[in-house]
Amino acid sequence: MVEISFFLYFAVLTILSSIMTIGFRSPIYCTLALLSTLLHVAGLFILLNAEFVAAIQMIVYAGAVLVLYLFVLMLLNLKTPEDFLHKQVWVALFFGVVILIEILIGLFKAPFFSKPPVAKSEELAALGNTAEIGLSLFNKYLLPFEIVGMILLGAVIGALVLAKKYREADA
Amino acid sequence: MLSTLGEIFAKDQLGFSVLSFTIFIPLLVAVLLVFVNDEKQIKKFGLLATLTSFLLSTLLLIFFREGTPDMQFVERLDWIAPLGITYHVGVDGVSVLLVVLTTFLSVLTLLFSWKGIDHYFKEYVICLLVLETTVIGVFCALDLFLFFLLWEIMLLPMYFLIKTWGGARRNYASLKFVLYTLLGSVMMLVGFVILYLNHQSATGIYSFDLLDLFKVPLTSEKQIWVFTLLFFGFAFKVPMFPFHTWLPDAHVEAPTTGSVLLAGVLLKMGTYGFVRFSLPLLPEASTYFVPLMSILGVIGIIYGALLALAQNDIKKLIAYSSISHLGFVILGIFALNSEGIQGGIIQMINHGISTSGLFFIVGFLYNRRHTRDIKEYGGLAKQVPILAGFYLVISLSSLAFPGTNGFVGELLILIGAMKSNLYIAAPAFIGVLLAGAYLLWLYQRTMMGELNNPENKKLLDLDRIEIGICTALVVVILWMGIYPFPFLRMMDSSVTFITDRVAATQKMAESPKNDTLLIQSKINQSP
Amino acid sequence: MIPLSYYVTVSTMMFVIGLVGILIRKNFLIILFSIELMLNAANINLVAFSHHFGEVDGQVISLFIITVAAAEAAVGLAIIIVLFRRKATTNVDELNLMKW
Amino acid sequence: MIHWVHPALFFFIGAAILPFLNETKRKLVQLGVPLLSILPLYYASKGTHGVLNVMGQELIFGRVDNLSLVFAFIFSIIGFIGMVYGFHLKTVREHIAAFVYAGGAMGAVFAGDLFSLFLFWEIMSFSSVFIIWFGGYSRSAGAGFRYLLIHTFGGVMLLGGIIVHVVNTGDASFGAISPSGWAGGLMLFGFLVNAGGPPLHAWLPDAYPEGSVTGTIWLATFTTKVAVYTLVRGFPGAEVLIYVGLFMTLFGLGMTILENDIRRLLSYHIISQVGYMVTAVGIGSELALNGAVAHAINNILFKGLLMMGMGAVIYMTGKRKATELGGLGKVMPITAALYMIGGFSISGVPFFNGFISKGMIISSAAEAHRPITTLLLTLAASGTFLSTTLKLPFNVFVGRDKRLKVTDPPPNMIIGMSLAAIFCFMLGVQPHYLTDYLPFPDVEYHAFTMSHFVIQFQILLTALVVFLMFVEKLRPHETISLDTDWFYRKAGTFFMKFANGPISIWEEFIIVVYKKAIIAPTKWFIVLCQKFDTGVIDRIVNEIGRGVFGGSWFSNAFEKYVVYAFINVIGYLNHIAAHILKRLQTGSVHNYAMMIIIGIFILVNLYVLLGDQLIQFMVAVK
Amino acid sequence: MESIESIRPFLAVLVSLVAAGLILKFDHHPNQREAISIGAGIIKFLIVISMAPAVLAGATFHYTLFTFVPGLEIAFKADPLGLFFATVASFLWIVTSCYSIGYMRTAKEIHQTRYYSCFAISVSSALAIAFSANLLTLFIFYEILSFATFPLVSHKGNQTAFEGAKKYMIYLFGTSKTFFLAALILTYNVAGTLDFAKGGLFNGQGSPMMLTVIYILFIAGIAKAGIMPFHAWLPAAMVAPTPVSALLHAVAVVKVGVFTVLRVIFHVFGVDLMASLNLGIPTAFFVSFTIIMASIYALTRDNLKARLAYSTISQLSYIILGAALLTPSSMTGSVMHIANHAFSKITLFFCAGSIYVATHKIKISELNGIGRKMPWTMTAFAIGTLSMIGVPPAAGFITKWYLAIGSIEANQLPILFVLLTSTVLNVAYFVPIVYKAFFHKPAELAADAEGNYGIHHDDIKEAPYFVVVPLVFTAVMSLLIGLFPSYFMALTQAVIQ
Repeated sequence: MVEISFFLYFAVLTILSSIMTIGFRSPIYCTLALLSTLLHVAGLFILLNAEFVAAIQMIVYAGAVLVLYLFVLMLLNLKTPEDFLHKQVWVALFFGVVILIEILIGLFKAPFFSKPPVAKSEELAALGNTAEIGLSLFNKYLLPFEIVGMILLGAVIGALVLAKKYREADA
Repeated sequence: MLSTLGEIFAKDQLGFSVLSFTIFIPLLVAVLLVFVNDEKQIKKFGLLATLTSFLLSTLLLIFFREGTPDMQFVERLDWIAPLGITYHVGVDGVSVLLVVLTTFLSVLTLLFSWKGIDHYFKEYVICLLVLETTVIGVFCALDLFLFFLLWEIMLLPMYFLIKTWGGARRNYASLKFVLYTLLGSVMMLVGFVILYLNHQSATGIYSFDLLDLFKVPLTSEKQIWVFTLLFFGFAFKVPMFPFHTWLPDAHVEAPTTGSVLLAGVLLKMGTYGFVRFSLPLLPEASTYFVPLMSILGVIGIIYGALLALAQNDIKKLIAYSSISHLGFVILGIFALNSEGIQGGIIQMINHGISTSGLFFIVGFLYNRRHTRDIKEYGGLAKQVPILAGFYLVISLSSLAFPGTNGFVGELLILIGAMKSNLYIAAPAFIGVLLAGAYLLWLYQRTMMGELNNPENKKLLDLDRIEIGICTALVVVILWMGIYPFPFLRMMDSSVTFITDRVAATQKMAESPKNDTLLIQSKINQSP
Repeated sequence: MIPLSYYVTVSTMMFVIGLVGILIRKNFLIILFSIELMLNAANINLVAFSHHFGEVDGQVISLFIITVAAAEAAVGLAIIIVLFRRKATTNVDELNLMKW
Repeated sequence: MIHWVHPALFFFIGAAILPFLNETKRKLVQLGVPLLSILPLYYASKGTHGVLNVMGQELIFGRVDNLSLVFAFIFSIIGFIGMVYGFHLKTVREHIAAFVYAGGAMGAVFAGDLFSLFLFWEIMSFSSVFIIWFGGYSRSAGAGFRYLLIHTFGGVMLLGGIIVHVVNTGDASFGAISPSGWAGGLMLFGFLVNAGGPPLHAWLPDAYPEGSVTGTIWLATFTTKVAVYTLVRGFPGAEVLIYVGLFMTLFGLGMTILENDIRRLLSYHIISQVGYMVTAVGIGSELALNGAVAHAINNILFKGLLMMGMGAVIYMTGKRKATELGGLGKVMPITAALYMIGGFSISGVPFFNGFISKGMIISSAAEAHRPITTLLLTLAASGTFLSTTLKLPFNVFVGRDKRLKVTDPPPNMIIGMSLAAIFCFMLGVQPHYLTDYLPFPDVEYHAFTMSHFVIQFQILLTALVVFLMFVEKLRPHETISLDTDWFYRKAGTFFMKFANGPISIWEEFIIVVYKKAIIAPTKWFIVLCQKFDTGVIDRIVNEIGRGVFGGSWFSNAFEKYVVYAFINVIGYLNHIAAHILKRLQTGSVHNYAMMIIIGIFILVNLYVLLGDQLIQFMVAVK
Repeated sequence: MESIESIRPFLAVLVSLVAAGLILKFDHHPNQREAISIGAGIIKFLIVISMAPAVLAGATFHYTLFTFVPGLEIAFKADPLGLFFATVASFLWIVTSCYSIGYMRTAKEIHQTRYYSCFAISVSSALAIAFSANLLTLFIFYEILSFATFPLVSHKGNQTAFEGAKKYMIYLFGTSKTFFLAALILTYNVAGTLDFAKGGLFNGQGSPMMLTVIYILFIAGIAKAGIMPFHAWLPAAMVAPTPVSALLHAVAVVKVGVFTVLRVIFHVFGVDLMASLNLGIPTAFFVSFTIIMASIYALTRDNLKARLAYSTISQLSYIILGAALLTPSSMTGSVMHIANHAFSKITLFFCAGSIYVATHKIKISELNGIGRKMPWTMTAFAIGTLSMIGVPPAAGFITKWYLAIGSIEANQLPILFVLLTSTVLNVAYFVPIVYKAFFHKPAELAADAEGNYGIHHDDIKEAPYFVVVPLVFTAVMSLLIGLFPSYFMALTQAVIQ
């Protein structure tokens, strides 16, 4: 019951803060709402015995990425526009709702829906084990791991190149 | 390809493909002429081509084997093999004379064209040569597809002849001519295709070959359908009443050579079609349609003759007389006995000779006076005695005067028709009578009496070439009129073959256990 | 035990919100946020299934996603900065160079 | 000795040589031929001579017996007399015709079969007509033509009868023929026409007066007498002839009393006299036949005499009507005297030949017990006396003197008349010269009986008394005596009208029929055909052509408004779509994203909805 | 019956054809031209007559030229009937040639070469018809004859001549092309042959109805025989120069007509068939009508040649009448009349021509007194007249005699009366000419329609010798035939047997 209460709390707030993320006019607020979302998602991860992921979520997302966003936001010094919503908002909302409903209908029909987890409890207990993740990461997913590393490197370099301020003559 | 060419050379009874040469030499020369521009050269080449063709065709006469209904000088070559279309040519007693007639008249028309054509001379000669090729081809073709193809191609040069060198209403006339013939030939094609498919369903082989088609029987109902379809094709061409109205227009507007070839050979294609295809391929239907065809023939005879009497334009008069004469041919052919058919074929030749002759005469007059109105003439015999003399002989031939070729044909036709059906044939005699009336009346109005019109007093008599043309015609007229037996002997066995085929089905129809009972009962019901 | 479907439902809703967010907002940053939302929705799914099947793979992949998201954020922000430098706006609608 | 030379030959030869001779020789021949022709008659032996085989037929030219001989003799004699009478004439042709005529008569008399009879019969007809034409009067030609027509008619009737007879009996010999049936009937008719029998007798008074003065002698002699001969030969005792003969006798007589033209009067008289003979033939007894022959011979003589007398009058005066004549007795006494001899002869005054022959006929009638016939014949005799012997000479020779400056005719005429008169008288007093040669010489007839004398005188006196009583009444009048010739003249006129009218119309009709009934309708029909051809057939064709072009308009419109419209609409839609798409190409990422999403949405939905079919389709395609 | 293969019949035909060619060649040499004409006539006659002994002995000459169409030949045969006609025609050609010389030269006619050549062709055709061995040959030459005579009829070249010639053509071609040809074809279809044969060529084939139709078609088709109502061409054709009228319309053309009819009756149908079909007597009555009507109409014609023409129409029907009566005598008369009428009528036409040449008079009413100026001509005319009337011993009598006998043999008394009536009518229309010529006073000269005065009566002279001699000769011949008919009679007997 506690578990479900926590779940409800995290789930509801995740959704709400998600809506706020896209709903606030000011980008700052949006950023903060996003932060909220990420944190609550981390809460969900914990409920799912994924402590390591939750930790990473908080550290990387909330700590690093979001700060980066905030920095940029600050840097840019954006004004809050009057019409922050796009013209196609109603179309998008309509399709959003339709798609949501469709997906949900699909989910309800799905075979795994409302079935108990197939995993045993000891396996579940082992899920949060970082060592397990590490083993898996460096054995089974070594190559993706390296690739991700390369991606990060590329992203860093790319960001640098992009963000570098060229002189007028170079541009 | 080379091997098949070799086949052609081997097949012929003469040792070389005389028919193909006859057919294609004019065409080749026509192609060659495209590159020649000197008028004299054109004349020389054209004459050479037609003469060569004519001489080759006389070889046909010389080496023709009498006493057999088989096709002779046969050349056969696969053409579009998957569809069973072949290049298959050959002549028998029915067609050999028509081939020679065509080549003969071509020579004469070319000679006639020596003068009087003032524009596009080269194109004119090319048209003539192409026309010759197609017409000879039509008479030789033993493949239905080839026949149809040449039949259609023939329209082109004729169309241009009328359209380019024709008279005042040439547009109307040429269009009418082409539309009429096309309409008919479309139906004819359908008929051919039915035959073709029937052959396929019976034997599993696609073939347009006439000789193959002979071997495949056709049910009575199909025969009637096919006959009807072919009928339109041929009847429009003949032309039979009431499909004749293109003829006077085309004749009147066509240049002389066009008229000559139109009357001389093109019209024969229709009647030839009846003899070649309708009768042997569709004997039951032919029997079934005899009353209708005979009556149409008789109507054509009388109607054409009456209309000829009414005309003031010489060419139109002769055009209508053609309708009358071809009515005789139809009457003879559909007597379905050997006299009638022989007479019909002879009459085709006769009409080719005599009506062409008349058109030549009109052409001579037209070249001199540039009018064809009868009222403009009169008393010419005093001024142009040679022309008048030839004109007289040709007129006599046309009105079937004994001793000229016309008589032989008409006699045989009437014998055959009377033998076949007395009451239908009887009115044809009125046509015989009227033929005399309109031709002699025409002669009287143009040649006899007082030379009143001062313009006519300047007329020149025939020159050497014109005399040559007329002499050639008159020689043929008299030869065929006095001693027609060799010609008749040539076609005898072919005609017997046809009549036998028809008679065989008639006998079958008489025997009760047959699906032709239906036809028989229909015949009985028909009035 | 909370059924898998609950997580999936949450993830779906979050995904759709992210989707809608992309479509309705003009601000480039918010669009990036929406993408983050969608990535997170995916993460939730992955982790939920990982939990459901008792396998650790889902978590590993979610880690990758987080990493990639970071990289994406970095590049995206770089682009935003460049853009802003050029156009002095983050409004996506003004980036209509693809219009023909 | 030659048994037989046909006397006609002399005449024919004479006729043939006559034109080539000069006048003297010609006259010699003229007189010589008749005389010569008597010779063979003398030497002729009775029997059949001159048989000729032509075309398988036996032609008998010389059947010599009493009957033929006696006629031949008299023909020769009168021929001679006639030649003498006409001696003065310079014309040749008339004599040629006369000779041929006489030869024909001779031939007919000797003809032993019907063919040769017919042959000479026709020769007579065709030669005699020339004599009439030579008369030279204005009416001669027409009269001769009518004469010829009637004779041809009679001739063909005869021919018809002969043919029927020959075919029926197979026998062509000329003997007694039954008068009943077609053969006899036709032949009898043919003979009677020549004899001047009613109703076709009118040729006689029509033609004879128109002949020349000399020619009339021949005319009066031959035709009728040959007819009598043939009747005697062919139809002795034919009952019908009695009635015909009586009618002729009385009718002729009646007409003589009315007639003004002197020769016409005499012509009627011939009819009357021939009537006697015909009656006699009809009675048919031997005596009667003898009488007929005798009377024929006498008649030739006295009628010739009368004709010569009147001919002399006409010849001299140029007038031929009794009203124009009169008192000629003073200036032409010889003529008058000779005429009177003829007159006495004809009326049967005793001692003239008429007395004998008439007596024979009348007594034969009496012997045959035909009282009415006898009576009528007797009456006729008185009538004859009245008209011919009293009335005519009275009016011509006595009567009112017209003071004509004439004299007697030339001597040759006088001689001719005299010869005839001598014969008349001689035969009157010595009848056996005649009777011995009659066909039945054995028959006894005594003319000179008392009763005969008395009766004859009574008759004559009665006639004389009547004449004296009615002499004024019997003065000649300008009369137009109607006779049956009126009928046939009218009939001729009518016939010509008919020929010119209906027949011509018919002929024109035939010619016109070709124009009107064949050519004209044909022309009309031709025009109709022409109209039909150009107006109907060609028009149909042209209308079809026009219809085709109309159809082309239709298809054009279809093309334009339907096919093109369809394509255009698609084009427009395309255009619109393109427009929309263009509008969609905002360049705005949002929009693109939106579209991508919608597209994915649609695709997914499609996949969900149609997924199975699509999979199947793909499989099938493979 | 013996049959001799000989080219002689064909030669006889050929001679005048060759002559026609030669005449054309000697266009500008009148003397040679006419000499050829006469010479050919003589040769022709000799050829014809050379066949006579054999034919009289019962043989026939055959000559097959070639096969025309299968089953039909162009063949010639000299049998008694043909020889009879051939003799008459070829003999009279000689006479007419002589006459033509006189006539054409005196009358100064145009186109004499054409005239002589067409004449030769016509005679050739007539001979060919006489010697035809089958109907086809006969028909061919029948038509050629019609055509060859056309230039002769229209010789004068004026409107009247053309009108006449047109009528001539319309009638002759019209009937022959429709009826005759039809009859010929029907005959062929029924009998399968066209060869003349004694006793007919039908051999029992054909229904009576069909045969009757064929017969009627024949009679209607042979317009040359001048049977009413197909006679109107004959008077119209009298516009021709007189020698043409004489030979062609007294001998060749019209005789060809009756000859053809005789052929039809004797050798196509045969006497027995005719009798069994009962065709003879109706025909006889039919032509009797023609005889009477034509005679009556002749009475009304003032044009001499027209009167002769109608007389011809009437006389031609005699011939057909005789044949139609089908008795031996009548047939004898019929055949004989071909010769009799030919000689007599040609005399009359010659006389008409002679009068025209001498006086340019064509009307009977103008002939008054002409006999005194032209005694030879008019005497010959009188003799011809006598023969026409049938006065013995002239030739015409033989005919009349046999015909009359025949009519009785056939038990047809009405026919006899027709003959007799016709004789009277003959007299009625011929004799006035004679007596006018001899006995009427010449009329006062009056201007004709064109304002020309004719030749004054006193200036009239006898026609030239070339004209007079032939006509006297034919006149004498017509008498001689009457007296010595043995040659013709023998042939006739051979025909009849």
